[in-house]
Amino acid sequence: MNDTKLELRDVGVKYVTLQGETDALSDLSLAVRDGEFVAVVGPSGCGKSTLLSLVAGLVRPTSGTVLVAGQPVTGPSRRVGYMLQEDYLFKWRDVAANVVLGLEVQGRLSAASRARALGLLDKYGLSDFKHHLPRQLSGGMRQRVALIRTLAVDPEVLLLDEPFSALDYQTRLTLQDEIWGILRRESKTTILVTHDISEAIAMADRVIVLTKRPGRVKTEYAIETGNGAAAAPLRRRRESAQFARYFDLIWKELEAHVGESGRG
Amino acid sequence: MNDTKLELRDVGVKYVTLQGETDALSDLSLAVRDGEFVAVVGPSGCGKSTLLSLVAGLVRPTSGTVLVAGQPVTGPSRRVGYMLQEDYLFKWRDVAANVVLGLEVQGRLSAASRARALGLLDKYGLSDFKHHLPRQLSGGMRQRVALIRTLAVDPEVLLLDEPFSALDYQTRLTLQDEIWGILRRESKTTILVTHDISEAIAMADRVIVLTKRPGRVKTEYAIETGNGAAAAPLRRRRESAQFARYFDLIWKELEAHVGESGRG
Amino acid sequence: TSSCTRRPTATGATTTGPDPAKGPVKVRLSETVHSVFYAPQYVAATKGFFKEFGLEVEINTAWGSDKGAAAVLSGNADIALAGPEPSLYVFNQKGQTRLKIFAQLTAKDGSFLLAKKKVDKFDWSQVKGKTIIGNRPGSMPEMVIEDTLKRVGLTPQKDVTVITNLAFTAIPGAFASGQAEYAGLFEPTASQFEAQGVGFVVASMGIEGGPLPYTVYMATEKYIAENPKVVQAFTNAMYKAMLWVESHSNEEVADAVLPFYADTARDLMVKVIKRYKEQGTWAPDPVLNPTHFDNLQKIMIGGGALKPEEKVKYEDVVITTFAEQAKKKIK
Amino acid sequence: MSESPAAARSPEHAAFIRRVRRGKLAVLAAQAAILVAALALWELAADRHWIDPFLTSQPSRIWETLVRMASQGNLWLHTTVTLRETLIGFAAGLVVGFGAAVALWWSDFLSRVADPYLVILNSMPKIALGPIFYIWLGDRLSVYGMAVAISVIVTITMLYTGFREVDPNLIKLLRTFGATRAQVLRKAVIPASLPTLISSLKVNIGLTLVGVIVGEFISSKAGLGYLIIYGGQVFRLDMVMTAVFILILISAALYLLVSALESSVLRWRG
Amino acid sequence: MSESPAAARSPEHAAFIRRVRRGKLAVLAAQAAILVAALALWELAADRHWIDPFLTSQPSRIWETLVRMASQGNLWLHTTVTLRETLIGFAAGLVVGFGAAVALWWSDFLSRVADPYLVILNSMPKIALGPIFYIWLGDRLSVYGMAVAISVIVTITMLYTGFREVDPNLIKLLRTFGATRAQVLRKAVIPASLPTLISSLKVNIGLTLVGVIVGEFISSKAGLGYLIIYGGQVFRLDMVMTAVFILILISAALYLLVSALESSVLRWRG
Ligand SMILES: Nc1ncnc2c1ncn2[C@@H]1O[C@H](COP(=O)(O)OP(=O)(O)OP(=O)(O)O)[C@@H](O)[C@H]1O
Ligand SMILES: Nc1ncnc2c1ncn2[C@@H]1O[C@H](COP(=O)(O)OP(=O)(O)OP(=O)(O)O)[C@@H](O)[C@H]1O
Ligand SMILES: [Mg+2]
Ligand SMILES: [Mg+2]
Repeated sequence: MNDTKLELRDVGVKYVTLQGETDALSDLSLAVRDGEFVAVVGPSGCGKSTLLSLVAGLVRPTSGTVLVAGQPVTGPSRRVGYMLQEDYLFKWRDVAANVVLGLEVQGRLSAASRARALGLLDKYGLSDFKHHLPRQLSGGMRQRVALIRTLAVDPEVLLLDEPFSALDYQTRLTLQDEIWGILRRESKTTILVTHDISEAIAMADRVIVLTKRPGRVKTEYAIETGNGAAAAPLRRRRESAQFARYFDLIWKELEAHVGESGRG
Repeated sequence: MNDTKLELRDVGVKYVTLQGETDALSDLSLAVRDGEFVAVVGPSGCGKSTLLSLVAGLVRPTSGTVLVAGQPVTGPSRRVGYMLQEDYLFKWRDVAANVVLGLEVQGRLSAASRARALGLLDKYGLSDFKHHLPRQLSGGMRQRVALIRTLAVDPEVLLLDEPFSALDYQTRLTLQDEIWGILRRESKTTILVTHDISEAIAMADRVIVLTKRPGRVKTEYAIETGNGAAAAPLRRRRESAQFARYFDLIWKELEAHVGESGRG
Repeated sequence: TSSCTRRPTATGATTTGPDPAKGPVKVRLSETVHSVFYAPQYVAATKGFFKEFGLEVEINTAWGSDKGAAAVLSGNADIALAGPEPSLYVFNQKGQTRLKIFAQLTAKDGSFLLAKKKVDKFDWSQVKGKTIIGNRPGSMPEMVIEDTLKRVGLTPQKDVTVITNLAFTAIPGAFASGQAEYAGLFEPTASQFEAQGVGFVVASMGIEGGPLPYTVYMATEKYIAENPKVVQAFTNAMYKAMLWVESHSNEEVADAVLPFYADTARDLMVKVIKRYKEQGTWAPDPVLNPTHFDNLQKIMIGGGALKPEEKVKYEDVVITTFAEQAKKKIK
Repeated sequence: MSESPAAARSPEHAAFIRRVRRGKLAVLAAQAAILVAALALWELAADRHWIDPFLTSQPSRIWETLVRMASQGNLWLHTTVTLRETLIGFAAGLVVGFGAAVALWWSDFLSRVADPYLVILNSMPKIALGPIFYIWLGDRLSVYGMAVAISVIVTITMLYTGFREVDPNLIKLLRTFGATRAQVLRKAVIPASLPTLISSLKVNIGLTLVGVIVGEFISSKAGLGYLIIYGGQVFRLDMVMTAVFILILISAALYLLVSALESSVLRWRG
Repeated sequence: MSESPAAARSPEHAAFIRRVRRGKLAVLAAQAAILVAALALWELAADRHWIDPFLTSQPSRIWETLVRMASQGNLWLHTTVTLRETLIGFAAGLVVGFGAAVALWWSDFLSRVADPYLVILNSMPKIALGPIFYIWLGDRLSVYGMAVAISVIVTITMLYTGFREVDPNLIKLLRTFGATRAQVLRKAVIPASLPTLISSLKVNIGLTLVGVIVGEFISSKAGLGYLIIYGGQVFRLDMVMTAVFILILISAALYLLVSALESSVLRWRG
């Protein structure tokens, strides 16, 4: 496949601390096609965030190789955008200044790139809030600003680490729909990490289930929605028969690990 | 109905602060039968927590009456147990000491009452953790300890304010099932406040939808599960056709309020 | 309010108050600094004279003569060893509690003028245009320096710069680190500096300033009225110590004082005692000489610490009965 | 809470606002009463000679002294001297402390090496160094030496702690964009520590003032510390009390100034 | 992180542990080197008279003085005097501060009335009161007066702030069980504020020591402050430095003691 955007080959990550060592991932292999939307689910602590950090170049693999667009990853790269679990907007910058942060850091802030970033704000309904401070926004809006900050540096691959987990139920559903739309329109290759099975089913083209630590790929499901083109998350949820079938399948897959895996 | 355990008659609550006043509830009427499990959903800030505080005697109604077992509520009472949104275990007390906190405060701590409380720990699988400190427990276990602390004073009415919202998705599903079982066995009258529609459908006998602020009852749904006796939450979720129908109905009911009602 | 009444002061034979003859009486004594300058006082302690007269004296150091007097005024000490000037300030400001001086210990200024460089023959005209480190304004050593300068025809701050902004304890350091050509220093610092070549004694302020009631014992009127026997016993003990110092060799005096100066070398101590003794630092007896008292006020007026119209009558701040009695009784 | 301004909008609200106002008035009244009662009692006790006004001074005398010294102009002199020394010492302590904190943040090795030294310097009573500073720094600089010594370790420790407590996710975020260490410092660490910086100012302005006063005790030609020592020397308790009174005013004013700065920054930053 | 002990379990882990150990050794070595170099330089500079040992003292002289004074026994005396005063002052400040903080928490009215007074007292340099305390409290009590004055306001403010920052939900929880105000204080507020209490101890032990030293500067029979002042008066820098050295030891020891208490409490409490 020469349209593989992103590939992990037999990747292993071992964290060492004074107390001991943790095998976070081992022998994980995964390929993501250009423009594909992949969701990764798996038990708590199985190495999902580590997987994203590998692709983002923040963590080096102990063994194996990570390739983005055919190039080995050696550090943070402009090709990859990483959206963390919470928005982490800089509260002393207004929305516009937050959005251009990445450009600033990469020394690419010009009139043109700024206009492009602010254009994204307009495009996704935030133009009225350009000069607001983050605390003046709702959780959903903040998350959208964080996404635009990531998109502003125009990465080819987008990594989302539980982007909705800090939001309440209803906002979450709405935002899933919206962000799904944004990513589709900007045609990004995306990996979404989540704990929420229904979110994975609703958003992704393919759901990858990881084993418990050390994480490797256990099963994967290509999500077939009713019609040919992928349906938007909320629509998928309503097509309840199919949705429930996937839910049930993945649920059983994970059930073994549930019990006392609380994260509180 | 002479098996009405709990009744609110034309209750209004107005909060006054220097900045202004907030009508949290107005003309709300609601009756809950002995042993019934009622879930309350509604948009953010519509007065759900205020409703529980009224019943718990922490807030006085500005107008109307609140009756528990036919008696007007004048302050915190032993009949009513209130479980807050997070567990709020006292971190300097071990599990056993946390569980008898209510008895201690009410001056009812005796060998017998202590034995009863510790018995509840045994019964719900926490006996091995008696001498653990809260931080040594998982989120799900902590929430169960909090429930047992509430049950230890043997209230007739139980108020649960988003008890699962701080837990991750899988733990939440499991715990819903467990706690539902506990409450059914102890046959408590329960009001559950939640943002999660599926949680409400999965657990309650009746779902009450409130309007946006000032909150009053908008609609209610008696949840009919497949078989005669109420089914456990996880089972209900799997009976996807019925579940999805309720979900859809309530979702539409609330949708008007969604949009930017983020709580982040 | 009772302390305001001016009793015709006790004759020393009053029968009131605690009697040291009947058992030890505790006396809280506050000294201005801890200095060999007050040698007889330490002799009285180490040679057991206080005990002999039935006193149990507890010495506390309050760093500064104002603090010693304040301790007595506020009732936190019974007797203060300090310069006489607070009693004058207090009298002039008409405080309700008056301080009375009942004995004198030193009759001369105890400081010495040190020069940074060794000079063969010192003459006060040499300080013209130079800087001297003095003491805080309003303090005795400062007033003596200024008085001396004026007497030799130099105007302070015009012909000579006098630094007066240093805490007492900061003066040696300031001089040693070279901030002035001259400084007024007490013993044992003066001798120590000489020994180490840091500075050289060129003049004795004790000789320059002439006889003065430089350090005296004072107490409140009230305390004196209520504890005449104690005050008498104290004066007796001190007089005995003063006689002892006079009649013993420098080495013997040094040995008697050393327990209070555990960290000072014996030979240095002997040298210091010798120097103080030679210039007649310690009063021959505890009676405060009225002429010397006049000299004091003259210097204070000259130094601006006292306005001419504020001149105090001898009897207003001094009571001599105890000292005279001691002089009669103690041999 | 989305409701706005203050005009009462219902009888309940009007009653509530009345109650709050009455509460505030009661508090103000009690505060004033305490002040007046204390002053009156002091004045009376001194007048009646229950206490010795010579030792305790007296409000009316303090006032007289204040007016006299103010009209002679030397009160102003002493106040400005102390104030100037405080502000210079404050600025110096801040600059040094900030620089050191940045260095510690920058080099983990340095910060680990410095740690026990900082603990010791932090815990020791810097005041004890007064006499030594004087010898080392001389009469002009020793005041500043004292002021900086007393405040700088606190500044370093507070700022460095603040720097380290910056949410590591903000730093991680910058790193995902490939930020350098200097960029992390400039774009995340320093701005995120602004509140810490200001609360360190709040602590420091007070400490600096202490250092200046102690410095003036040891060596000075002018300043409120000088006035206190000199007043004691010539037994003018009125003068001492007047100086203490001015000092209280200055310290409260400086503190409130920094507090106002703090709350305005916090309001802006949320 | 659920993995346990320290024995290396893989080549990577062994390498990591070696690296960490080497890092620790490097830090220790650097710390020791700094200390030794500073002392050696000081000694050498004094020997060669690059600096005047008379003004700066010298490590070997300080050591001699230390040994001599220790053998004469008076070093021990001065140290214990200061230590005893510090501990008594500390305990007194703590008791008074705790009581006041409870009172403020109990009565909202009281706390609102007291607020501006506390701000002023907190910001003013208590040191300036030294001479006045001496007059009011006398030579024995003024040391304690100074020690308490300098530490008590901080204790009150820290504890009261801590009390108020106790999660209101813990209090709400107790109220659902019908708890009284005293129960809320005893069962939630005080235990929840234990960490605050201990961090206030950490600040206070240092402040108390400062107060004691300043008190001894003003009036004393013995103690390290006495030694410093007396040493300055007779210009025995060795003595001053020895006293300062002991003082550093004491303050570091007291601080580490409280820190150890703190970390053990925090470990237990999580
Ligand atoms: N920097 C690190 N040092 C040591 N161990 C780490 C580090 N980061 C992660 N780990 C450990 O590696 C394992 C995998 O962590 P990771 O964060 O990738 O899991 P996750 O699947 O994202 O978990 P979660 O579902 O809780 O977000 C965990 O056991 C974690 O404790
Ligand atoms: N003590 C109070 N003082 C003033 N206003 C209050 C107070 N408590 C609640 N309110 C306001 O009353 C309204 C209802 O609050 P309540 O907490 O009952 O809502 P809720 O439905 O529980 O909200 P959420 O879904 O966010 O938990 C809100 O607008 C809230 O801001
Ligand atoms: Mg993760
Ligand atoms: Mg709520």
